[in-house]
Amino acid sequence: MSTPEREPRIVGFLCNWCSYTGADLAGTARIKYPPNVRVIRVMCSGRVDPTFVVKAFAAGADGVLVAGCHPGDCHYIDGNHKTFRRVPLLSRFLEGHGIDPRRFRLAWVSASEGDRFAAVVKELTETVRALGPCRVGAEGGEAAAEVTP
Amino acid sequence: MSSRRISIDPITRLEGHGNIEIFLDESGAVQECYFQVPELRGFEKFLEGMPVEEVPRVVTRICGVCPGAHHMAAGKAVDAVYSVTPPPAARKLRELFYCAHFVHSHIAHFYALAAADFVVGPDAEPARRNVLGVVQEVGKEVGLDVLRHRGLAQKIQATLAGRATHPVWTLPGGVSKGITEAERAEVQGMAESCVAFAGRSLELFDRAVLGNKVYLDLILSETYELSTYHVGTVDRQNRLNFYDGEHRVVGPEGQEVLRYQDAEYLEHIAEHTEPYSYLKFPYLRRVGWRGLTDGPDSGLYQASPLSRLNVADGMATPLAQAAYERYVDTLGGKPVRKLLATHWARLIEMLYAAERALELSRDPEITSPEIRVLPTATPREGVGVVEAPRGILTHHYRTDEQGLVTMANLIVGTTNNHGPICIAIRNAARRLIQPGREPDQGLLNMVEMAFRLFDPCFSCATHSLPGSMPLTVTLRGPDGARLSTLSRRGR
Amino acid sequence: MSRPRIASYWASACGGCDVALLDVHERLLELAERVEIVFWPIALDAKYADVEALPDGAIDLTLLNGAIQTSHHEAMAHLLRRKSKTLVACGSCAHIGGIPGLANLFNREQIFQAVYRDAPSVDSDDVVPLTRTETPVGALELPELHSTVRTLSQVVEVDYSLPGCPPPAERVWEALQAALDGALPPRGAVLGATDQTQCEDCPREKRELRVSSFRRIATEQPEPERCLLEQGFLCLGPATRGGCGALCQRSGVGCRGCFGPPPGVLDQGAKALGAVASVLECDDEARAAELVGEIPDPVRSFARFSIPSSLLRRRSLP
Amino acid sequence: MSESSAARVGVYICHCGTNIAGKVDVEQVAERARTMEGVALVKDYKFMCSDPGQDLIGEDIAREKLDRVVVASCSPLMHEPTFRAACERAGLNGYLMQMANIREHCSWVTVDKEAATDKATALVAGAVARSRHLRPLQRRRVDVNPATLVVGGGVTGIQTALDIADSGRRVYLVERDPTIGGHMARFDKTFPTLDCAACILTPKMVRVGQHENITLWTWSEVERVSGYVGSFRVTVRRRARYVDEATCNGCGVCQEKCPYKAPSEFESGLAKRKAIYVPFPQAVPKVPVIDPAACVYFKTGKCKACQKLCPTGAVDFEQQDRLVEIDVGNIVLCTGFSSFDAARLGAYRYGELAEVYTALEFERLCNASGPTGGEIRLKSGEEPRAVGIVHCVGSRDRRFNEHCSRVCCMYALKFAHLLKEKTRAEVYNFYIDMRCFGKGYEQFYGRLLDEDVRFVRGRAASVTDHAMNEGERGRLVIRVEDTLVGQTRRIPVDMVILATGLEAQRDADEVARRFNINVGKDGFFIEKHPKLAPVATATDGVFIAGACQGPKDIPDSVAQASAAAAQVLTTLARGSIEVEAATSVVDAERCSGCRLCNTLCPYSAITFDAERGVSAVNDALCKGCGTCAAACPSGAIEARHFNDEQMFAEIEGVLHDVHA
Repeated sequence: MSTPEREPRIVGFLCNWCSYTGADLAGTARIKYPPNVRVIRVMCSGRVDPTFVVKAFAAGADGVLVAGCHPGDCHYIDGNHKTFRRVPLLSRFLEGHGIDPRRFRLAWVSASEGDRFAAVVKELTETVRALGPCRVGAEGGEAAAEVTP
Repeated sequence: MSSRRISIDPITRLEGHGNIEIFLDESGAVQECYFQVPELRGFEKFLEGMPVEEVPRVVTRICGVCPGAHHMAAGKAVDAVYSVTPPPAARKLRELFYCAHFVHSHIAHFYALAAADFVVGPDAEPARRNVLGVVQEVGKEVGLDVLRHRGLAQKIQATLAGRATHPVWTLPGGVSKGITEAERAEVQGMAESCVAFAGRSLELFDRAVLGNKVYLDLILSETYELSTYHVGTVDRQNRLNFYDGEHRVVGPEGQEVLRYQDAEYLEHIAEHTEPYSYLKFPYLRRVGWRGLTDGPDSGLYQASPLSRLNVADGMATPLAQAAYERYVDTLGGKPVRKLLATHWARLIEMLYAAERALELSRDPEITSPEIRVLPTATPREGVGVVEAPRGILTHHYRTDEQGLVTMANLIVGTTNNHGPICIAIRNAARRLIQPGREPDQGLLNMVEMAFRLFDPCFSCATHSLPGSMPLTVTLRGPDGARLSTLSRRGR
Repeated sequence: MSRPRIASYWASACGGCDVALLDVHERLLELAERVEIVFWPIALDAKYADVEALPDGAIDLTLLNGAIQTSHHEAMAHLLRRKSKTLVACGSCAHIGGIPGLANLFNREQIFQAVYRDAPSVDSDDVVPLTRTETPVGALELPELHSTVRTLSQVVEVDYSLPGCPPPAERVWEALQAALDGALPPRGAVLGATDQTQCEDCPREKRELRVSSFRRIATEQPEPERCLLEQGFLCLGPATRGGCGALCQRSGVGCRGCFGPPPGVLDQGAKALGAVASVLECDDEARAAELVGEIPDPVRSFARFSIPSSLLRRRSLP
Repeated sequence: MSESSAARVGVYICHCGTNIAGKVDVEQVAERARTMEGVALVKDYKFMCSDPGQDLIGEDIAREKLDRVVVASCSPLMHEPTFRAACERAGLNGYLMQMANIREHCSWVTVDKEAATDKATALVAGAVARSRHLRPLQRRRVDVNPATLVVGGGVTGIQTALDIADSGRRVYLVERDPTIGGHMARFDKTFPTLDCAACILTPKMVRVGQHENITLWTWSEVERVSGYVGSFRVTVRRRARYVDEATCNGCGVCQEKCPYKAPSEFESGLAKRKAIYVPFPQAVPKVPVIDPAACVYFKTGKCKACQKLCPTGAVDFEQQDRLVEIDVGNIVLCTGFSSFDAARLGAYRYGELAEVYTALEFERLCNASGPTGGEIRLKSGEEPRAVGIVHCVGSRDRRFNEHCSRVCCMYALKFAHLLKEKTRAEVYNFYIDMRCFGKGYEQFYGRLLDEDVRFVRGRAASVTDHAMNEGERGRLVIRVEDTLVGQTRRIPVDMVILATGLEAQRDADEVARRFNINVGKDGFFIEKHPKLAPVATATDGVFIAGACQGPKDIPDSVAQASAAAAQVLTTLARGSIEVEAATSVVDAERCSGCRLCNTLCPYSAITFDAERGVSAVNDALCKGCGTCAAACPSGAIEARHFNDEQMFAEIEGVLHDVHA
């Protein structure tokens, strides 16, 4: 399923109030950015269970972006504090599974930062493209056939 | 040239977690004999990067039959890594826990495995040659008595450590929990019962084995004889100890050749690898690797109950000492070379373990709340060595200054005996399989007995396999083609 | 009428599960009278061929423990599946991968390097095992080791799981009774465990679950009565199925999750780390990163027993 | 999952005219969608949000027995309510409708057409997969706190506050200056009617000060905002004024007696005010404030003249900032604009040449209550013979602001008129285009032409005092390219007035973030919809009015003020509003009472039931952020409408690779 030449696929978990709105603003402002990110809306970045990120990689994502309100601006007071507590540990967890931590990015994007959202996506896409396709699970060991259920 | 081919069950190997390959020449005489262990799990590797305090609770999974042994060796190694000495109460609790482990481990081996050969008989039909067969033979009461005491010994462990199988109890500088006076009293009661039971077991051995000319001859026959070095652990008075002490090596003639402390094992023990087995061959570095041969010039050594009794000058408890003296006399002095005597030695160890457990359970200090000294030193490197039921057990770890493992090395009970097992099997095969004689089940069982008397636990040995080891014996013709394959259960 | 036929077998395991079966102690004889044990290599002398000879579905209940690490294990799993009416994945290894699953963080070559080359006790001959070795008298073969360990259900269809490392003897006994009395729950159920987590059975006092910093039991001693996680000692109890009665917590140390994830949790490790990090008492982004940095070895701390059954299944190697 | 197996999904792909179809091959997306699991039918349509578009969905739900609907169009923040309503009209629960945002997140931001089509397909796949796991939910209504916060006390804030307060509801009006009135209070006359700004504004200011339903907090700023439409909690910093508002009677003695002076902000620095001061006579509240920077007591610890002489003992040097918390249901931002800093534009030499003025300075210069009492005189005291008014200073200029400030042309005409009225000066307007779009504005322009004001078409290049001939000596010269005659001219004048443009407030970004709304690149707040929702924002319950949304003249600002007030009053009239039904719930069967979630909830909506040993979520308090569900280690908490199953399905969906 993963061929080297295929376009990197990035899953973006965006909080409804800041980052999703910011991404909308990038649209209304017609700011162009790479098409590689597929946005999934959550009400708060605090909803992003590390399982979602792991699931995304397991399902074939080459990169994952979690974006939320700037600390202090959370629509739910401090939901994003839970996010920034989880993310660094999750990064190390992923690294322990052989997933380059540069593939996983946390960004604060406010509702007014459409251009910032575009910039983040551009940057992450380039990073992920440079790292190449992310091989996990079955693809991770050399004995791929062994682990396909 | 032509040689008879016996039909082969192509998948029988599936059942065999260890196999013996016997090659015959044209005449039908044994030409060569190999013993293979076909699995490996690689604890040495996957302990790397782990916080060293977690290791004692992980290495128990090397073997679910003797988790206690690995837990103790690892616990001692981790103490050493943090250069910390557990307080007396913790040290005594650990040894008490460990003696209980010896009691149930030796019960399991003697009754579930050895007794099948001696009580039921080496050439009885396989269907009966098992623990249930033994029960039929000795009666259900004895059977229940056996199972009950195996249970009691485990209950002692559970009372001390919280759990018997896969304990999580040892921590750097001590143990995670102590015991109350009530628990101590309960443990004492159970230990008393175990002492009595061990006595009964020796009586059974007297009646069923020593009292039986056939079996006694079998024990004394040259078929099961081996002349190697022996390694075991002794206390300051050179009496047997399981939990700690100095490690003493005696030569084929019984003379002491060297002693070493835990941390010095690398100076004396080396391991050789053969491409046909996942299991390594330890040998005495000083003497060197001479291949699979015994005698004073070969570095191969045994580490078994037999070895321990050859290495020790005596037992630290009265009843065991008495049994020990009788054992030495009966077998014509030390060193004992009659391999089948290992079963007897094992029962004497069981008695010692029970007595020692009782001794410790009476010590009021074991209820002290002072069960741990918190480490303060920077973690570095440590070796922990104990006597496992199947031989001396060495755990060696190195860590970074955060206490994360950078290197782990394990030389476990059965592995020590790998070389001697191969030789014993080969010798037995050569003696028993003669030209023109059809190898049958009983005969192959006799071959297997040579291997089984070591109570090989390839779960430990390969760090990959369960304690029991179904065995496959394959006979091969001169062209290497398989003539026949006969499978045997393990312990 | 004939007695129900049962079997027990291990794959890549330590034997602890079989020992757990022995640990029913005296009741073992009772069992031996009530059922026909057709296959139990640890204690009885029945051969593979005997199992082969049985008609499909002839075994009423098979307890298979151990993870799947070699082609032998795999073939055995398929055989016993075929021969068994009911197949139970017994113990952590068969259920979620267990300790053998830690091998999924490495591969065969790395393991060989450590065992046969880097181990300080090996001599300088630089020999590693080969799947085929020519000797003067003939060739010897060894099975190949798989680089990726799998759970039983990743290889064959499993009817029930019986978690734990090992499963407590009592739970094994209860499962056997249920099977013999035809009182098993619907297929797919987890036997010998609760639907709640360890905390349900943990006697330790919980006040307010907040973690101000992480502590290592290597150099510190927890208060005996209080929730370990609250004290900053890692405990997977909250993310682990109950059933053992919180044995490790009672023994004074944190749970490491051998009973596997509670129902509905897809990835025990990810869930556990998310939970633990969430309650960090820290509202400064940089500080939070420092604090979680205090947890050594996240993968083996949060997914010690469950790597093969996790979403990622193994470490991907470059 | 039963939901998923049962699902019959209808997929509707919107062209949005060419907004989507111009970049995304909608037919191909439709084609691909047909192959997706559970999809019963796929349609594409020009405008799904149009009535026929919505009817399309309704009819299919009935005819095709659809139980899930996916609309691939614009952002859900725009039309989710629209399509939910459409479904509900057809008897399908609105929460069984899922949108795929293929406009804002796809067609508008992607260059390559094929890539955009693939991305749109993936987004639709995600939406379809998710939709199959959606479950119906019932919306809840929550009471709206009847109080409203109005931020900014310019004419817009004043109008908003009065409109709402007059309806009998409580208003908190927060203004950062010492008085309300804003820019308008500093104007002289207002175009095109030429009625005096003060005369029409001050009565309103006074009403605000006296209104029983208005709590007026000047010299104050909003520090933080939390919560939700209907129940915001706002923390206001009431800066230390050093004068107690309750006891001060506004007699002004302190101001008289204060020995120290500083430039007056109100007079644009053309005059001085005291260290303790009321910005202008009609200020509301008429309570002075002490400027610590100018007050000698704060520097040396001596003086205290004001305190000694205050008849009511209102002066309090010990006063500290106070943080006050208020609960409101709605918020209206009327934070206005700031005028362009002419010094940034070197060519006009503002700040160097004494006779170069900004518009606000000139407003004061010709204001009867201003520093010159309304006399338009040069610094020398003479009457100017010629005055140049330079248009578009800082507006329609790529270097500064691209936008047209909309009011400059008109106030420039006003200035020209006042100059003609009060002096004999020649008046030149240097303009690019005259923009007189409002009611009566063009007429006003015509009137000025009759008053023979000179209009020079061209952007003034520079202002200099470098004379090149006698006629220029001692005067200012404006260089300009007269685009009508097509030549560069030098026009000597005595006074230059810079028609400075309107800019967003310097801290607009920060304010927007605090109130969780959007700002554009130019710094002006962004409305929910430029035409259909001009005073609403992306955040329910937060409205914007006046120049904070973009440059406006007074009539437009006031109109928006009333519009915003009306929006607030509609929710207040109803007393409650529908809020998200997507809250979290604990499955007591699976909760083991680890209590991990208890400390996590920002609204303390989770409590521990010690008897049953389980935690429970209080539906009324839960705002549906889902943090607890993410953290629950036993998987016992479900975040409704964002539950694990739905999330996992969407993750797999969006990773759908058309080329795999």
